[in-house]
Amino acid sequence: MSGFFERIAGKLKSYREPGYYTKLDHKWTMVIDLDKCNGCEACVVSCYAENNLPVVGKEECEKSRAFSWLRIERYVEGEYPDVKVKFIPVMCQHCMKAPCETGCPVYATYHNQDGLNVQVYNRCVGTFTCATYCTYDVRRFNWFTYKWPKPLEAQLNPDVSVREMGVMEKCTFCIQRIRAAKDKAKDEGKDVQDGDIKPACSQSCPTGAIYFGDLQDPNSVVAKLAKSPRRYRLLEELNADPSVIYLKRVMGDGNSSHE
Amino acid sequence: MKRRDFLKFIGIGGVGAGAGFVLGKVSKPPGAKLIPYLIPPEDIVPGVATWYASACTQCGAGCGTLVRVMEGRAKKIEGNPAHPVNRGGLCAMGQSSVQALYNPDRITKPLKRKGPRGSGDYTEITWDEALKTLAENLTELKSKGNSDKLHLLTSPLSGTLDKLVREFVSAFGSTNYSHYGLFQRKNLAFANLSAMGTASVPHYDIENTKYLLSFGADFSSTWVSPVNYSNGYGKMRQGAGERGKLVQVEPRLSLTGANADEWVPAKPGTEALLALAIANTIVEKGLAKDGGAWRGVLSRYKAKDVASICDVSVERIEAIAVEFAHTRPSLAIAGDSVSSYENGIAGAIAVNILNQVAGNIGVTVIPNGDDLGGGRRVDFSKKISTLIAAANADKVKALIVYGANPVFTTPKAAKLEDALSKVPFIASFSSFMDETTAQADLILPAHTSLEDWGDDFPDPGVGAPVASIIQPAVGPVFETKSLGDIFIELAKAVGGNAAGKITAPNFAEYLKSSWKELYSRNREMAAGTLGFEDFWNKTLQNGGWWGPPRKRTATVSARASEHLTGGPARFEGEEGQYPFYLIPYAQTAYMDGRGANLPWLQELPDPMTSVVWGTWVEINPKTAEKLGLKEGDMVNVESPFGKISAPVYLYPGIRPDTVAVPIGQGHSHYGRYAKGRGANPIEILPYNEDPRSGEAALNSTRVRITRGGSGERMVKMEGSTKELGRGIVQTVSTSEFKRMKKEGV
Amino acid sequence: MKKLILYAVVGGIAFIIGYFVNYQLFSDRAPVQPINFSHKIHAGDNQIQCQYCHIYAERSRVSGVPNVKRCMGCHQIIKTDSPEIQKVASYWDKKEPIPWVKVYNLPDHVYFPHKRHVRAGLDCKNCHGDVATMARIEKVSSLQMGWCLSCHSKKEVKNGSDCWTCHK
Amino acid sequence: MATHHTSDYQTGELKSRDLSYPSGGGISYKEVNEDVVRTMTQTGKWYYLALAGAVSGFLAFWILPWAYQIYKGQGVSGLNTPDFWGIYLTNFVFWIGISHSGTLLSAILFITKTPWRRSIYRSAEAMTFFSVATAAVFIFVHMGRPWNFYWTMPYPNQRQLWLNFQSPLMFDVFAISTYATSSMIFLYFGSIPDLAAVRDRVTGWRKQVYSALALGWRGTDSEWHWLFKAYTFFAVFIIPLAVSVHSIVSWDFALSKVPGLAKTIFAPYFVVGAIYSGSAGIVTLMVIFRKAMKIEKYITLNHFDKLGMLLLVMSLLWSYINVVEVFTGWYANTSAENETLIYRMFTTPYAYMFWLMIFTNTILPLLFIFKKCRTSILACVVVSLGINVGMWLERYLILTTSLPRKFLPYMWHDYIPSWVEISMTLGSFCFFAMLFLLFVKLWPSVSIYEVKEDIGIPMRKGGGHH
Amino acid sequence: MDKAVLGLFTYADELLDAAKRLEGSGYDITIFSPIPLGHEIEHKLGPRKNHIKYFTFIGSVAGLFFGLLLTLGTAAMYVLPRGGRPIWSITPTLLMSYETTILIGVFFTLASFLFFSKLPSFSRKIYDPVINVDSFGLLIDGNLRGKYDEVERILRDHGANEIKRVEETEYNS
Repeated sequence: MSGFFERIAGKLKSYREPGYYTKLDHKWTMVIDLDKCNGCEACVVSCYAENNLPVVGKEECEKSRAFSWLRIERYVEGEYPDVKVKFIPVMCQHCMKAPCETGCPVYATYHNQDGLNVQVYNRCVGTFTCATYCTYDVRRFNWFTYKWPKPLEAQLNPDVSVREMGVMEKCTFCIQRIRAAKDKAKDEGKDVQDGDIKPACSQSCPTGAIYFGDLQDPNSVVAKLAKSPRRYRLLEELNADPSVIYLKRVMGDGNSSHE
Repeated sequence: MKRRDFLKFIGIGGVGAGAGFVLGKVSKPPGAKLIPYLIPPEDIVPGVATWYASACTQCGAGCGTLVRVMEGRAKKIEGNPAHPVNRGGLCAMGQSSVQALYNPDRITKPLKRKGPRGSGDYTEITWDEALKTLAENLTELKSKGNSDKLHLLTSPLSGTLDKLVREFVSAFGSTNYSHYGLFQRKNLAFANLSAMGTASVPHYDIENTKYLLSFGADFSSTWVSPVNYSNGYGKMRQGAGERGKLVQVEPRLSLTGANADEWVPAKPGTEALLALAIANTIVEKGLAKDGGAWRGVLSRYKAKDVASICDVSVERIEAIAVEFAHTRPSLAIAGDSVSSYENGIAGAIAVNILNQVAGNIGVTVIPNGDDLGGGRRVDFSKKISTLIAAANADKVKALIVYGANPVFTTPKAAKLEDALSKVPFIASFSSFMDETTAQADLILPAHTSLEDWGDDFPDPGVGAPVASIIQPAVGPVFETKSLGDIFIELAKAVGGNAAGKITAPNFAEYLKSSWKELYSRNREMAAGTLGFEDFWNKTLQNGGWWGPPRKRTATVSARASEHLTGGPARFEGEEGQYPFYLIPYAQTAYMDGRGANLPWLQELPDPMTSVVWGTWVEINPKTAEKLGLKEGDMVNVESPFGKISAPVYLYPGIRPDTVAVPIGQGHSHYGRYAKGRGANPIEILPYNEDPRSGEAALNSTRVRITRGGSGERMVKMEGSTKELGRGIVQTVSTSEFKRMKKEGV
Repeated sequence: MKKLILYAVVGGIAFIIGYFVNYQLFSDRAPVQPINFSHKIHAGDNQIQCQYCHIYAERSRVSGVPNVKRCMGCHQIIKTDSPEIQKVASYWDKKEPIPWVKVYNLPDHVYFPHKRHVRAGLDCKNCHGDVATMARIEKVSSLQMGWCLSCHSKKEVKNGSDCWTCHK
Repeated sequence: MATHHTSDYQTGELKSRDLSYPSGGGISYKEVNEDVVRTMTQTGKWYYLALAGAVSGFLAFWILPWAYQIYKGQGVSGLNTPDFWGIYLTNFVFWIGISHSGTLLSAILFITKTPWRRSIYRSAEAMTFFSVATAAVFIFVHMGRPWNFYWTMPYPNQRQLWLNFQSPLMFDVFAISTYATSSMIFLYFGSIPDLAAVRDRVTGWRKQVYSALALGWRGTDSEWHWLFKAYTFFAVFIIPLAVSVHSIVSWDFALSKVPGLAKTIFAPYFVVGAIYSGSAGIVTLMVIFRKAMKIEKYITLNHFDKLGMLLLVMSLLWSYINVVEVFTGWYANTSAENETLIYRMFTTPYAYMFWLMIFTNTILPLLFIFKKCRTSILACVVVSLGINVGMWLERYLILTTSLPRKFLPYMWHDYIPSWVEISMTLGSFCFFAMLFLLFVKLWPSVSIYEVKEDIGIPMRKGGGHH
Repeated sequence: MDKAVLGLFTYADELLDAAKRLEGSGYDITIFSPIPLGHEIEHKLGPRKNHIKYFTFIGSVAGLFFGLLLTLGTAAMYVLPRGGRPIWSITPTLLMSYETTILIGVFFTLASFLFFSKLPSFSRKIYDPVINVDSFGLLIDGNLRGKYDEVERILRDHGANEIKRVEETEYNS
């Protein structure tokens, strides 16, 4: 009987645990080496293909309603001829302290035991709060019911649902691939190994700038890269604790040939 | 309550409930159907993805792909991690080939022209009829002894398909089979042929380069083999060894230039001189590995003489030269902006000389040998001008087009369309209604590469023999036919020599037997296999066969220097009237325009400008200020040969005396996504074909910019390009990075 | 006036009731199939294992309906004179698949892998009922989220209440 | 039946009291009853025209575009990726703000026993309730899937899934529904004696309706006693509730991290702004109301004088907080705050709106320093309308200059409202007008018994206990 | 059946005097007025109790606990962590309970008001519509047999301008 109460007490105590999970099953993390990224946008198309992102057309693009879950931001410094251009791929950062999650009134977005910031499309009522609270502007909204002219719809990935009108969506770290990898690992009776999972963007990246893995696994590539002195996280000062780690771009100290 | 009232209530309630019941019934979604297979395909488990190894044919790079197929439908195309060309990566264009497969604007059936040529008025016919019509035309040609008046114009095909077409054409009795593409890099091939003896682009080992001096090579987006080079670039930057440096010489900052450590905005047309001046400086300073032979030739290109022509300071030229020579191994590459000048060959040769002087040939420049004999052949005598002249002289009685779209990619000044109108019969095998196909009398739509068999021998390769196999991942979506099958059936129908030579029942068999031949010739292939069938199965599984890297070297022959010119490249148009150099460039997504019909690519923001769904004119903000132009203003870009209009994009990464326009939009046909969108800068180019290589110069005119013109608004995805000190893309300096590395943190 | 309103109210309420009665209770639990296939005969009397026909259940998300060839595999010999079998044969002759009506129809946003459930040792009966007694297949479980969850929590499935375990 | 009695209010005690009514004519108890019932029973042509206009405006400008939006998707609005809220939430906050004065002022003035409350509070409370209703509809309008709105309500369900009570929107749902319920109860229970009075004067179906609504009120001392006690509690509850509601509405924005929205001062800013705009709303409404209903003798210049003072005070308070908001943003001197401020204050078209807002909300109300202005109907209309426009702009600026300028400049994108949104904004005014027009016809819109209280208790000997 | 007596007054002070007089004589009286006479009545007839406050208090406390139970209980029913915060976070819980405190408090106040004032009541009761206009009424009810004259006299003495013997007056006729 006392065991029962202890269990209850333990459970109640866990409800006061910040973030609830004392230990995540995995902590999926993406490491993006900005020194490797050359901004070619292969990842963007890959994301479109994998996640059934609709093409919205020029007018909608003009209203900033393009669907790319992953975008390459480009910043330009200086004037001709000393122009410095910098690229950064930005997708959902899967913040551990995500502002969007607290905003949603209906739990359509929450944090799961894999350390993922999860969006449940069919629960979403479309209050936009998550997107407004998102400090990275990575959430995309289904403004209309998007149609794929026949036979383009044959390409749609059956592992990812085609979202309904009025629903918010965002990068999932290709959760369907995580699920498939876990499924396969379970069949083989082992844990998911490092490198088993590659989100579409990481898979297609020509320069190999995007790494993906479990930060909790000390031997994983991402865990090692996460210790790099070049590491930083986007807008870290906002304390959203993002799961995407960027490695700083190395940039010349001016023109060395002038030295 | 009265009895009558009660009854009334009962009645009303009953009717109401009944109506509700009916509505409930009607409003229910119809029961979904569960359609089983009639006969289950062996390798398909519904709900489980199957992966087919294949190769990408969107551009000539020949990346290996894996096609994800579920329930008989291609879902996604990914790079084949085992393939030596792309090692798992795949560019935006390659991944979009699935949208080419399922494109709603594909030609679904053979078509026969009904209205006048170019009207787009076609009637659908059956394949039998189509093949019969084509065969009749060809037979007639043959019977009249006009076999040689059959012209075949295709995209640069390689491997077995090329062999088959060649066989067919020669058996038919024609010599006029030519490859054509806007970015065929014939100048580069010609330069390499005269310098090193192989008419192809060598393998550039970017991965192991520590100092990469790129003359306008946008290898991150479209140049030659972007995925392979990008892979090498990634490893060069953050690989096992020291971080390599990238210096980009080009008048307009390309995507690759944006990633470079240094940008040298040399004046358009002077890059060859700059390369030679660098080489000369290396030789003069005694840093050359092999300088003796070149001292004489190079002495004409002294840094101090060249500096003002190039608009690059002497100090900078010398600094680059010193660093280039000192950093080992280094590499210089000549990209599109250099080889697209009127003296493009000179530029490419100059870069070859620079590599030779720095001792890079055989180290980072590894000449290709066509080990497997399937590579793309570059025939410098086959020019588009030859075709035009022949057509004008009534020497083209039938023209068959596949893959190439010369109407779109040839300057209006060449008057190709007029010439085509003199060709009595044009057939197209394209699956898309592009501008050239729209001129055809008969259209026999061929499969896309995801539905077809084939093989590919990547050019430039990776310094190792590579042969990729293309296998049908899905069944045909429409009533299209394999291109190989069309030729085989045509050979049978035409009869004669062709029928005798081409005996395979279909292209799949033809391909297999061709590989069998290759297998029997090649010892390496045979190693570790149990006969051909085993090899074949493994090849299908792996997506091809590739051998170990081969070390090759060459020496730049001194004779190559005869192609060098003393001054900068010539631009049409007088400077006073036409103050700006025009740089039309291959955009990441559309390349030469072939990507414009794919919605993903249209909606893909341009990496440098973030513009989508349209054309723009890149102008330096200072220039724009002078002209009184704001971003988004419509301007006319006017050359002596014509005028296009497009909105202005203020681009700090371009010389103030230069404007740039991306190639790829401005289609008059080519499906709903491409048609009537943007402008095509090729239209206003002069037709400057190099008589040696047959490549038309793209960067060869000056233009003037005037406000006005009509066209669609520019839509860009970026809000602001200024980071505003928010530390979004953080950087470390090179020296800081070196310290980090040294400390081993 | 008063009466009219009353009539309208009564009619309206009855309408709503009628609608819900149809929508909720007459939810087509046992739709008529193009062929009067009896699980009772196949799974009951003849004791054919489920996965003999539903071959993908252990391998894939879907269990798979037997293809027409498989039907014909047996029925080229067995009971060829039955009119229902002749219907099957006619589909086979026309080279057309049989348009079965879905009884267990999950919405697109649900990810339900048969594989995981079968491999976890769950009997088909748990969700599909005792098909061996059904002459016409009948839906026995609601397939509502609460139904899934109750089973997941009863069996203490790891992460069984995580939304993305079942949603996609 | 009793004969008709007219109390002589011009004599004795009563005359010395500072009544809110013109001392010239003198009003009898009976006259009050008749005047109020007249507003409900005698309906002119203009009323029907106005109602028809409001109803058709509501249908045409709100319902039709909304139906179109539900059918086509939220995309028909001008919302875009950084600015997901735009005009819809502007309107939501605006109407919630308008709602803030009625009940809150009524409650405060009731507790402080301020006499000039009595003739205006009923319609002010109605204004509260109707603007809360209008605001609530905007919640559904801005939702992507309004047909699933019930998922935001706490109810046991088979999914076992409840609500995220951490969400500021959930606070909103609770606060607004509590507020709407409480202010409705406040309004209704304050009206029961008057409903009874109306009941006694009407016939036919109205009689039945008002009999039901009056709950059988007879005016016994025990009824009065308990009503007064309960009413006091309602009033006490309403005050903190109203403050919490607008604080919570401000937290919808302030609990984000968005520069320009994440401001600690937002809660008092919104509360002050709400009372400010609400009071201005009352002034505007009262001007029309007294004129249209011909009840100038109950709503006098004295009322406008008092309301003018209130507006002046709120204007100064609002301006102070506005300055503080800008100042703290400037003082923070982060790139994000600076860009938002520059965008709001110096970039077209927002600069025009910003400085117009400053003019109407800070400078224009200074006119109310002068009693002449406070007691001039024209000045009242101009200033109060100006304040309402300014307050709408304030909410609009808060959203449309903050959300399009978030942290990543690449995603900056301006917001341009579409015709659907503009139409629905107009429609919301029609909806409000429709509700209010129906209200004045169906409800005693001036409190009969409290006006009588104001007139005074008739005493033979005088010297009533006060 | 007994009849009640309803006296109608013009002036409130006369009514109150009459009420005091009659109450002192042990009659059951009910005062009708068109306006609240709370102060005057209490001044004249002594203070009255306010039971509502207890109900309001109970309601508020119940609302507080309802709010706590709702927020904490439902959060524990389906554990979905969000924003790195605990499942049971204090601040939103308090906010929610603040609102429910008021809501349930208002409901309890409302219920207690209806309970004490015996509203709604739609049965026929003694009433005169003029009361809601400008007359004050004093109803003397209970066992009046044989005392009518005395009551009427007292009323008249205090200035009642009309006196009615009534069984019941329909207010909803």
